[in-house]
Order: sequence, then C-alpha cells, then structure tokens
Amino acid sequence: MTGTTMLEVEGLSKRFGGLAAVDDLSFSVAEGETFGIAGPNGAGKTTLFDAITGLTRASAGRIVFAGDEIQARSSHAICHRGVARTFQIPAVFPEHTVLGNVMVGAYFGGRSRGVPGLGFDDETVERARDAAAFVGLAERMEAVAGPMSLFDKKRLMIASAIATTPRLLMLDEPVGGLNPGEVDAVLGLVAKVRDSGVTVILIEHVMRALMAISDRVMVMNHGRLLFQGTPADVQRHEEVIRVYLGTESASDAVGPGGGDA
Amino acid sequence: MASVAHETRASVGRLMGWRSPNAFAVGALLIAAAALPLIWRNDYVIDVALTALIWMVLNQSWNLQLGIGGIWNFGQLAIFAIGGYVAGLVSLRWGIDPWLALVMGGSAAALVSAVIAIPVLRLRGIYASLLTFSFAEVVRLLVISDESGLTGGSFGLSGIPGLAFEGLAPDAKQRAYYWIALGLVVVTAVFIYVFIHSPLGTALKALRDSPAYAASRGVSPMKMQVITFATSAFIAGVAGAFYAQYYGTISPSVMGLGPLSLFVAMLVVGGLGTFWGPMLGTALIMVVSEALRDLEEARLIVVGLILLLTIVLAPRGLVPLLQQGWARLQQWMAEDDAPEDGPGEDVPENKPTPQQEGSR
Amino acid sequence: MLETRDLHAAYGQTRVLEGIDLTVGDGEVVIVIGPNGHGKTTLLRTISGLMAPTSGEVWFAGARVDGRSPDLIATDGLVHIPQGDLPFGDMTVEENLVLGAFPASDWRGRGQRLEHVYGIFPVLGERRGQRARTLSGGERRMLALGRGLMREARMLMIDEPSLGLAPVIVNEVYRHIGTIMRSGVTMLLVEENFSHVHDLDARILLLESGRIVREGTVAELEADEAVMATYLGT
Amino acid sequence: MRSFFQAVVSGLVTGSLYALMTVGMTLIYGTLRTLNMALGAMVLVGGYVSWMLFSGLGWGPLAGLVGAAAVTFAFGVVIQQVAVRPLIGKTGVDFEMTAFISTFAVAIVFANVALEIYGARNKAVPPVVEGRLHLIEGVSVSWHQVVMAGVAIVMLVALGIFLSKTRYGLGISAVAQQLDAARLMGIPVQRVYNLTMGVSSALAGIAGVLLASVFFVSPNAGDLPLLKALIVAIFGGLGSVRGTIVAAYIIGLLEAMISLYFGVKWSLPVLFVVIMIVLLIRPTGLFGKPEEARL
Repeated sequence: MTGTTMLEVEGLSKRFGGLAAVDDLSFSVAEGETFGIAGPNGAGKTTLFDAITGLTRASAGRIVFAGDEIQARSSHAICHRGVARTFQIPAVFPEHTVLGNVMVGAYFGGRSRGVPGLGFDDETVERARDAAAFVGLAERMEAVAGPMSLFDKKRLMIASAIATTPRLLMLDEPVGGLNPGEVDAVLGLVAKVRDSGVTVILIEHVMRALMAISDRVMVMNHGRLLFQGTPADVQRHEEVIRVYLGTESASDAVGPGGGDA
Repeated sequence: MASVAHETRASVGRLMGWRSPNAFAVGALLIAAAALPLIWRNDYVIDVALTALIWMVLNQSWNLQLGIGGIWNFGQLAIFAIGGYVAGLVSLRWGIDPWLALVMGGSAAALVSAVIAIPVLRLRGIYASLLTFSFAEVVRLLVISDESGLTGGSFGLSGIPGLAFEGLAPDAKQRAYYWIALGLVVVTAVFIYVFIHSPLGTALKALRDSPAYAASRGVSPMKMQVITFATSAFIAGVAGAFYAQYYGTISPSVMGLGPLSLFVAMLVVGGLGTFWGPMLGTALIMVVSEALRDLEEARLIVVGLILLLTIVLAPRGLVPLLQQGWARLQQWMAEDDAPEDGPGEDVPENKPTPQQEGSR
Repeated sequence: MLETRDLHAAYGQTRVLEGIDLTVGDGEVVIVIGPNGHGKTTLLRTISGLMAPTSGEVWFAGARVDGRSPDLIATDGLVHIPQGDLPFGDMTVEENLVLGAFPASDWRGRGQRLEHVYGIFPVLGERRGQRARTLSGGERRMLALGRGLMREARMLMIDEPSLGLAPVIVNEVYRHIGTIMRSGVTMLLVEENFSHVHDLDARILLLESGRIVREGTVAELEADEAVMATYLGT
Repeated sequence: MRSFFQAVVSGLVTGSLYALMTVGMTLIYGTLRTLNMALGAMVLVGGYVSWMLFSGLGWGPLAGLVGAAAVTFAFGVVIQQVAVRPLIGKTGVDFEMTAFISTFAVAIVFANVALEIYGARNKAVPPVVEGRLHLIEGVSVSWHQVVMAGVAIVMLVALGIFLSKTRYGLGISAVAQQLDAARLMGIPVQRVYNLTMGVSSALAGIAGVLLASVFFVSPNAGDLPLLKALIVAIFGGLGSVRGTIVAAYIIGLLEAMISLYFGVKWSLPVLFVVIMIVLLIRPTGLFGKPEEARL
C-alpha cells in the first residue's frame, strides 16, 4: 500500500433534527487499502456513506478525497472524481437490462461529459461489457434488471460501479442477505477489485466476510468511532464485543441483511 | 471491420433491450397514412386526421417528459399555445416568413420552459404537477383577460398566414398541410426513437426509476432534465405553431381543462413511457371523440370516464398490454414449433417495485 | 393462545420464513432469539397481519387470523409493539398513548389506563405534552411499551426491545418487561442478544435462516456448550 | 387609506374560504398520499345543491349548507372507493401520479355532467342575508361576506377540535403519520380514508354554497377554486393543517393587496410569480416537511 491518503474524514457530523446520526467522526483510508466498517444497527454507517458520496449534506466537518474537499459536492460530481458506491437496499434501474445498468456507469461515471452524445462510443460499450463479465453476468446482459434475484442485483451494482473506473469503491453490505456460496463469490469479486489497486471501503454485518477481506476495521456506535484497528484487534477488543459482537455468531447471516435504522 | 462494428452495434441494441420496430409494419403504416387524403377525399375526415397528427406530435413531446423522464409536467398545453401565439404574432406583426415563424414558435416555447424548468425540477413529484398545472391555468386566464390586443384576449389571434400554399386549390392545400403534419409526426418519432436509445435517454429513464442511484453513477439530474424539458417544449412549440398556421387562429380555449383531459386520456390510454403509446392513444381517443361528435357535452364525459377506467384498471396503458399479449403469442407459437426447448423470451409478468421492504 | 402452522413468508424472491410451527400457551412467555435478518421481525409482522404469509396458517385465540386485516386482529386483543417503536412523531406523548386504546371497548376506560401507564413510566407523565419526535431513544421505547399497555391485551408481542439503546437503558427496559411478565399476560418477545433475556424465566426458541433450530428453557440452553458457542456466545 | 382596510377585510374573507377548501386537500394528501383534484368538483356540487334547494324548493340557505355538506360527503366517499382505493398497492406504478390523474378524471366527469344537466347558463343564488355592514367610515363588508367568514371559521375550529379530541380525529392524524403503527392500534384504515374524503369534500361543498351567491353557479364553477386551492397548497406546503390555514390567509390578503394596487387582472399572475419565488427557496412550501408530507 502506497503511503498517500486516499480519503480523509475530519470531525464529520450529520444531524437529523436533534439526533446526531454521525457525531464528530474522524478517520483516514490509505490508497489501495481495504477498510472495513462495522457497528450495530443505527450506528450511522450508511449515513456516513451518504455524506461522503453527496447523497446528504454533512452538518459539519471536512471530507477530503485525493486532495480536494468533496463534502459540499453533488453526488454526480463526486462520482466523476472517482468514487463509486453500492447501496444497502439493492438499487438497480429496473426497466433497463443488465448491460443498460452497467452502461449508465460506464458512460456517465468516468468523467464529466458536457452534453451527452447521441450514441454510445465503442470504448464505453467495451468497458461496460467487461464490467458485466467481471461479475459473471456476461451471458445475462439482455435480462431486465427489475425482477432479478438479490444476488444478481448486488453483483450488477458492483459491475456498474466498476464500469465508472473508480479509484475508491464503497460497498454498503455487499454480502448482506446472501447464502454462504454467494458470500464467497462476492468476496472473490471484492478481492479481485482490490488487487487491481482500487481502494475499497465496505460496511458489513457478516463478521466472517468483513474480517476476511479488510486490512483495517473501524467499529462505529451511536455515530461515533468506538475502535479502529486490524481485524484481530477488533475481535479481541472487549468494548466492541460487549456493544456489538454480543452473540459471537460464527454462522453466516442468511436472509436479507439487517437494515440500518 | 465494418461488419464487426455493425454486428456489435446490432447486438448492443438487443442487449440494451431496445425493441427495433419491425420495418415492414412501420412501412405499411406510413404508406397507409400518406395515402389517406388521396383515397378518402372527404375534407372533413382529412381535417380530423390532420388534427390527430398535430396532437400526436404534442403527445410524443409530452410523453418524453411525463412517461420517459418521469418529469411531472401538466402544463405542456400552455407551452403548445405559446408556440402558436408566438408564431402567429411574429408572422402577423413582423411579416416573418411562416416557415421561420414555425421554428421561432418552437424556440420561444423552449425558452419559456427553460425558465419554469428551474423551479419545477427542484420540486418533488406532486408539487411539480401542482406548479405546472397552475402555470397552464394562469397563462390561460392571463390571455383571456388581456385587453391590450396583443393576444386578442378570449377570442385569440386570427388571420395567421399559412405555410405559403396560396396558389393551390383548397383541397390540394389541405393535402399539403396533411403531408407536412405527417412529416412532423415522423420526424418527431425518429428523433424520440434516437433520443430514447441515446445516453441521454438511458440516463433519463435511470433518473426516473432510481434518482439517487443514477446520480451516484455520474448522471447530473438537473442537466439531463433541463435538456429534456427544453427539447420537449421545442417540439410542442412547433406543433402549436403549425396548429396556428393550419387553422389560421389560436385561442386560449386550447389550454382549458377539457383539452387537458383529452390529451391526458390519449397519453394514459396509449401507455406512458412507451414509444408507440402516444401515437396509438391519440388515434384511439380521436376516433372515440369524433364518434361522439354530435353528443357535444357527453363527449367529454365519456373521455373522462375512459381516462378514469384506464388509469384504475390498466395504469400502464394499452401498449404494454399489447406487447405482453404479443410476446405471449410468440411464446405460444414458439412452443408449437419446438416444444422441447421451451419459450426463449422471459416476459416480466408483474414487476415488483424496486424498493422491496427490507426485513429484519 | 397463539399457534402458527408451517408458516412461510417472503419479500419478492427473497424467502424469509421457511416453515415456522410456534405455539404460545395462555399466560406463557416465549422468547425468539436469532441474529439480524433471519426473519424475527417478519414472523411478528406476519402474525399481526401487517404482512401476508406466502403459505401456512396463523391461529390466535382459537380463531384463524392469517389474511385478516391487522386492525381487526388488534381489536381482538393482539398487541404488537413494533420494531423501532414507530411513534406518531408530530403528536404529543399523551395523544400517542390515548391512541393505544383506540378500539371502542378500550376507549372508554382510557382515562385511568393512562394514569396506570404514567405510574409504570413516570418519565412519560413528565413529557406528556411533548411531541413524540423530541423524545430520546429510551423514552421512545417506554412510549411504545406504554402505548401497548393502554389496551386489554390477550397477548403482547414485543419486537427487539433492546434495539439501538445504550446498555444501561436496555437494563431499565427489561426491568419493566419483567414487571409486565409478572402480571401474567401471555407474551411473545423477539430479541437478538441472548444476554438481555437470560435472567427471564421463559421458553426460548432459536430462529436461524427462517427456521426454528432449537427450543428449551434458559437453563437447558445455557447447559448446552455447542448451542452456546454457535448461537449464544457470551 | 380606507381602501387599504377594505382590501384587508375582503382579503380575510377570501382567506377563510381558501382555508376551507385547501384544508381538505391537505388532510387527504396527509392520509391518502392523494392530491384530490376532484375537490373543485365538490365546490361545484355544493353550488348546484344550494341552487336546487333554493330555486326548486325555496328552502333557506341553512338547508342549502346542510344539504350540500351531506351530498358532497357522500360523493367524497364514493370517489375514494372508485378512483383511489383500487390504486392502493398496485406495483410497478407511481401511486401519487396515478391518483392525481384519476381524481382529475373524476373532476372532468363532474364538470361535464353538470354541463349536460344544467346547461352552461350561470345560475344565480341570493346571498345568505342581504345588506352591508359598515365597519368604519367608508369601509363596509356585505353581511353575506360576514356569514361566509363566520361559517368558514366555525367549520375550521370544529375541524380542529374533531382532529385533536375525538377518537376518529386522532385516528386520521395517526394514519397520516405512521400507517403501520395505526393499523396495529386497531384503527380501521379504509374507514379513516372514507371519513377523510367525506369530511374534506363536505368542507369544499360548504365553500361552494357560500361562493354560489358571489360567483354564480356554472359548470366550470369548480375550476377557479381548485386553482386557488392548489396555489395555497403549494405555498403552504402539503404539510400541516395549521400551515395550510395560515398560508390561505396570507394568499387571501396578498391577493387583495395585489388587486388593490395592480388591478384584479394581475392578481393571479403576480401570485403565481410569488409562489415560484417561494418554491425556489423552499422546494416543499413554507410549512411542508422536506422528507415526507405529514399532518
């Protein structure tokens, strides 16, 4: 991992009415690192993602990505800078096909296009096809996304994120609600993305998956940083166990992922 | 090399789920439409058909926003009328050549729509409908109460010069207008077909179904929707200008609640968000409303009831129903030919809403 | 009092409940434990009618209720305190509580029922004029419990009372649940963290991937190391 | 100066009328997520009922008010069952948009049925009471306007009490704020929807009776009230009942001032521009809640 910092979050807060969903949070992620985020329901994990990617405006604090401040930027501008994310509740463009979904990322994600042209250039089509193949949806590019299974939708989200050629990939519960086989498949994908040099930040409830893939893990509780360290330290840290790990459920989470409050 | 490019282009279309209309049917339809004024020489029927063509252009432009873009604009009639008034005034007052007036009507409409686009596009769904609906009503009431002679008040403008076919005999002139109207419909259809399948159209549909997700993939919501708003308004403005030039008059009555119900019925019955919907819906409702011509008041009651029944029973309109029926028919035929490998095309029967309720 | 027979439920394609046979006798307290996202909340929502099961039956107080609308089941005496409290944010604490006694039979007696609830939860009494939105997490949980007690309950279902609360408040919530249990009302409780319930005397069911995998009293389960290691790891 | 007070007085009167019509729209949107475009038709029905009762049977205005309220209540329930209920729970379709269109279709049917039955001619209805009340030198208001404001305010107060004190009143707010919790409390949601539509339509019907003698009754008598109600709804934001009432009075006064200084013709366009400006600053109106419209 090179020394440069990819993402720097400083004193970030996000308040809804009186409730501080994210409360004066500071952490940084180095380039090429895989950074895991854990914490009980309602710890503010997804709100943190929304603030970083411009879905919601931070109430206070700074977010610096690759050297420039993005806490006031709109989500499409942040995407153009090289940040791509997936969503906890799988989001797809239901009436578009698999290729259509990935094409949106491929065409609009890379860099800001002035006025969109009338056709898809071959380079974009190629990138979209590769991204779809990368997640194993090569044969199903014609299928309409709406009625697809949870596993396919999660892979599709990752494919359209990769198609934007991101420098930072943010995954919100990539394996939540998947069966063990599917969990391993997605972990394999994330590992491949990481090995290609992309920095990855992921939120995950499934401890086995989070610990296996993360270089460093941050545990959040009530919007604040509880602990930050290597997966091994985190699992031994008694405060984390009391507040979060509680039932050391070694079994995999099956069924849809636990939602964030 | 070219063949490869061609092959990938065709397969990209298939993979993107673009239904290329089968050329034969479209060709036949076009020839029939073009031949109509020659076969059916009754100028009343041609007049109705011509009006239907103008409404088709307007509805296609409206569907671009309402159906494909999910932009809740209920003020398109005011945009249409502005196109008509500007074209009328420009040629009446400044003697501008009617063909140029046509384009100026469209551009004026696009300009006005760009102004109201900013507040409208910032609004959440229902507020946009309220604002645009009120905009159309306010424009109508403003024109009606205008005594300054600019817009001719509730009587509107009259004596608007036509598209310079003065030399032709009346029925020849009508046929000329008819073919131009048909041309406008075809040009608009081609433009919208290309638009839907362009990156802009793809992004628009993405914004309609999952705005946050689309934005996180680099689609700028405001830019895409303003471009769509303005292009759709330009088309509606041109349609309005052509309407004014064909009839020689334009009055605020074109913007009332009655016409609005007629057009919304055409859009809903046809199928919002589909390519063929606006054209099919316009044709059907025009036939119905002409059939009821002598009933006068009852005409709008029936149209209102049709709209109510359609939106309640088949909110997605006829075109999706026909497409599913056609697909099932093909499946059924496919099963007959090759029973063992089963139907190819998977038809999405009922689309679950994308945001399934997350369970704990 | 409650019986489910081979109950299945799903969200779109995602199957959540895979055949649940659960019985709760009169006056009995049953607690369902299981990790997040394994169908605990879906189980309660299917029983109270908020969600329709894909197959199987739900019997409450001797009558079959699956398919009936939730307000009718509620009026029959099933009180379901939902996950996340779902308060009426813009209404005052008192208005929230009073709505807990909406059915005609309870509405008349709402006056002294209200005093009874203020007795159990004094904090609600102090904040009776405040909008529910302005309450803290713990106070909201008290409000949800109080709202549930405003009605004559044949059975009380509580969905994850410890969700999102700081440990000290969780203890206080469970202290109240203890007093409610002692009043003898039939109860079905759903909880993710076994450590919160191990001092309550109740029948425990372990729910995993939409199926009940183990059953027993607190003592039996604590004695069984295999279960402790995999499921209840304290 | 006197004309200023005159404008203020008439602004307050129209403000109470707008409140009467728009509060129903907010109630329905709060509970049913439906922007009821057929509310204007209820004003129309109120007008014709009072005209029929008056010219047909010679009954007094009180009977007109009660009759109109009853008829419009019934229509409100029917419209909910026919145009809104079938749409609830339909997947793959945007509920708010389809309900907006279905209630609009109902409005069109009502307007044209009225045209068919009663013809296009305006129907005159005498004011509830004759004569004018002279407040201060040069500033007077007709007794009918006093009655209009009075009835409107009484109705709004009654609505306020109903919503905050009675069982079903609280039920309406509960359904609006948290549907699932309301159902778990034993609140019959369909009955609440019918009640909300009924009450709101009755209020609009009463407004129709009051407006009948001022603007005559004609098949498009529902269009202008609908437009004004929409403008008040946008301005106030479909958030709270109280917010809507305040917005109604602001719009009433604003309109009176504009027509005083610019002339009646300009009241609507200037009002519309004011709305556009408000929306640029607060996209959900003055009192609207950003995330979800709540009561």
